[in-house]
Amino acid sequence: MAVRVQHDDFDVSAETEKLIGGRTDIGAIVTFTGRVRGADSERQIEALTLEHYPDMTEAEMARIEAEAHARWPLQASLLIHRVGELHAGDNIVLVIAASAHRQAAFEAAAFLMDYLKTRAPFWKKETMPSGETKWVDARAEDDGAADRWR
Amino acid sequence: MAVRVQHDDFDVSAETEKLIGGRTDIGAIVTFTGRVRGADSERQIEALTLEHYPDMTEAEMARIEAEAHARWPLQASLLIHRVGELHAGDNIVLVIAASAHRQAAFEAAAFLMDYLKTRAPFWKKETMPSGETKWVDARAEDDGAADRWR
Amino acid sequence: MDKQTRNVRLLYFAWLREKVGLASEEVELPVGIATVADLVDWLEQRGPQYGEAFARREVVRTALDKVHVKPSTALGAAREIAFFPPVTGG
Amino acid sequence: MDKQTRNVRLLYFAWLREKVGLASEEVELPVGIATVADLVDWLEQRGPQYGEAFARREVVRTALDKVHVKPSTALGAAREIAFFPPVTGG
Repeated sequence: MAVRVQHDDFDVSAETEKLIGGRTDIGAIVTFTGRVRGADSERQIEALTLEHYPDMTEAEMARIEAEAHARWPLQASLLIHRVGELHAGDNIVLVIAASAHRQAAFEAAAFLMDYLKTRAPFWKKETMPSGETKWVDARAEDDGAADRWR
Repeated sequence: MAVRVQHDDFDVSAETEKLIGGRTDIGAIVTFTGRVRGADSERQIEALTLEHYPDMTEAEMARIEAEAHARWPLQASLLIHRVGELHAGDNIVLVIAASAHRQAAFEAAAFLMDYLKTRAPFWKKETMPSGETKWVDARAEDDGAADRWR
Repeated sequence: MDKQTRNVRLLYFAWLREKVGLASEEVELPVGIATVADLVDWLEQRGPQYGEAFARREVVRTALDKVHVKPSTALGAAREIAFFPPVTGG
Repeated sequence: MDKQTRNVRLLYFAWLREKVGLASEEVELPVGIATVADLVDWLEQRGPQYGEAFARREVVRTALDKVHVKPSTALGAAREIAFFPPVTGG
């Protein structure tokens, strides 16, 4: 079990290896990587800046992770969230859930993301090509996704 | 979209990069890695040998992948299945599902695994420390998991 | 048209291969074999190894030209007919 | 015991920080402020920037000593009280 908040990028294979390399009790590893999407027909974006509440982010991520371990038989897990200025195509978040069987790993990874999205104190600000900035609105769908685990 | 059957190992980060490196239309990447579990209180195992039906495996994996793309808005996907003799801790299977948003990526990855497990013509044989071999029985749970997508 | 005999390739995998003692064989399909189930009935007459391979017939899976089918499926013009246990990959 | 005033640290994040114009401040909590909602009522009296920050009060989230709480939660002995918009990480 581990949580990290960092500006630096991460590598999925390297993090997986550090987390569970050499173990033979794991049959299923699910990873989720969230990335910054670039401009599309719905929005312009030059940069995405992630603000957070230092210390509370780690504390809340650890609570979310502990909740996942209480609900599913997980052998290992990892949550990494980046902060600072990011750009299109950059990684934002990594969740790894490892278990003996795949159902627990899939469900725990989805749960971790749903809870991260609705409980961990991070806020996204988009910078437009014009230099104008805009705080990203929370999505009602994310609350709905988190509610299904209650 | 790509499917591969190979004896060689794979690297999750390298495969992800090859699949979607440089793209900025992807917000969510889910990977599933299946590994050989070692001996535990329930079973002894020295090696796991994967037999398959050449040509049909690729054809069936491509059909399963096409079905996932018909059901979810996927930007990219990859299925790799290893064959031959493997040992505890070795990778067996990799599924990658990439989409704009996480729900499609999570659901598609789970679907791909459920269908791979119940439709792709691979068979596992366990070799015990004694040298004795045993074909692995299909699990009723896997049929149940696949049935939920009907 | 169905009155002609024809050759098909049969494949066996995993424990079916071990029980039959063959990975594949070419057989001349007799007249009157319409479905997968008919073919299995006929194979069982060919020797005890087939009887043993198909003893738990309900678990044996079949593919015609690399596509999953049911026991009731007509063989049609299939050239390659594969028998195997429930799959256990992934 | 609750008759004494005490100092607490207030934190503001994202657009709440921008509207209040401060990332954090130490305030002397007056007697009679029992809950998060009481504190917000009192803050709104302190200037138009607070009024604007808490105008859509139903969307503002609060944490006491780094734990999510509701508006009805008692402040208790909390030393650090943070206000922020709904989170948008992940």
